[in-house]
Amino acid sequence: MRIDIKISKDVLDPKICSDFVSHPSTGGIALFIGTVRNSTNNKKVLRLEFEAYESMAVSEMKKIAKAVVEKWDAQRVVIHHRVGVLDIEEIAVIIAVSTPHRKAAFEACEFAIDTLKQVVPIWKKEIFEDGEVWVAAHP
Amino acid sequence: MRIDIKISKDVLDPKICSDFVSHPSTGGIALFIGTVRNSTNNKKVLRLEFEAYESMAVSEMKKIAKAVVEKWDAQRVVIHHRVGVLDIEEIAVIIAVSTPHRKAAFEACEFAIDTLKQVVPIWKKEIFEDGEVWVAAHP
Amino acid sequence: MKLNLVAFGIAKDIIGEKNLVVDYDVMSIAQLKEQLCKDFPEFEALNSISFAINEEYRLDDFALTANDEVVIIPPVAGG
Amino acid sequence: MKLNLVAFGIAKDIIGEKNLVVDYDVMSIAQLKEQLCKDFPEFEALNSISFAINEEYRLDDFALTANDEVVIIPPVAGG
Repeated sequence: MRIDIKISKDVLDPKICSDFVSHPSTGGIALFIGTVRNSTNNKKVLRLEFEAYESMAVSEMKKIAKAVVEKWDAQRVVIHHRVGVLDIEEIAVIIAVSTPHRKAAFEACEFAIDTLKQVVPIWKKEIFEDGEVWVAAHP
Repeated sequence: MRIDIKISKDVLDPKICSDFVSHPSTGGIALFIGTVRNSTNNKKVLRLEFEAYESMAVSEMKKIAKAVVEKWDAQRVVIHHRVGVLDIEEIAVIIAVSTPHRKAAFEACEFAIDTLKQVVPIWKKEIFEDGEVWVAAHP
Repeated sequence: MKLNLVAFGIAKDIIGEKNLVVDYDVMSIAQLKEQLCKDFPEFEALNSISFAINEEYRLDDFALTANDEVVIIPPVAGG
Repeated sequence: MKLNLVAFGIAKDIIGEKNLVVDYDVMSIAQLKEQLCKDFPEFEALNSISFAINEEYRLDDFALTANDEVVIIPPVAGG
């Protein structure tokens, strides 16, 4: 199995992801780790809440991972996304890619997070001191 | 302290690196992990041996980290490099960068590993079944 | 035709519930979108609104079938 | 002048030891490189050869001082 896709209520672990993509003929491993930011437009964020349309989110994440395997000859791909309530600095997403050549790992990893943010049906609510907002919902 | 530079005889740990660069206002964390490959030009590699001119290597790695902080506004940078004898799939280098914006983290991390490979005085000997070779020494 | 709507994120807030059965005189995703924006004008204010059936995005000209489960997908924001 | 050479990696293999005190009639890094290639022709076959003094790379025109510790840096291959 070359890809590992997960949506999880539990804490995500970078080591599990880098271990999964490690491979004896790998030229480089790139990881992206997205964490919860303490502010948006200079407004203090208390915490985030992630909601997923889980079955379709997993299916879209698989499509991304397969594209990474095909386009960049990736040896292994991990995409793990957290759901539920997250505090500041907690990890929301981890993407890990191993490829025979180093440059491809960076490109593939960046493609994966960019595409995830565009197509995977996951929503994020920012909780402020005085209210809450669904991120990116409005222009 | 925004940067963490280390040359180590002991096993490197991706989690320590991602934890160090984690920061409440980070937009993205990029990691590069270089592992020992099982072959070179279709020739089976048994293990690697890394040697460093340690004081200068640390100094050059600090320069790279400072360049990353200045050019990409990085919040935190880790560069850890292993020395000694390494088996296949063991981690030789970890670079971790956190930045306010995601794209910068990838660019900065790729710059750091590219530059490390060009300037940091560390040497690598590949051990084959029938001999050994200093990598990149000869054309 | 009868459709089983499922709403996530802000769409759930706009509709007021996660699941809603409607009986609309619509044939395509485009017409469903139009009807939804009439019934729930707040959808007009969103950056985008997409629809999925059987876990796949469906474009404007996709033909609906009675009793389809149609998932309303407001702007996503994972990562 | 007297110079304290320090060799790493393949340079150590070529010279045969890590530390070597030489007394060369050279003034600059460029001249030192030339002399070294005369005494140890295997250096000619390398991809590159650089020198560091006080943990900094020194270019060809850098002026040597008696008793400098000069580190010979063969092609690096970290990562």
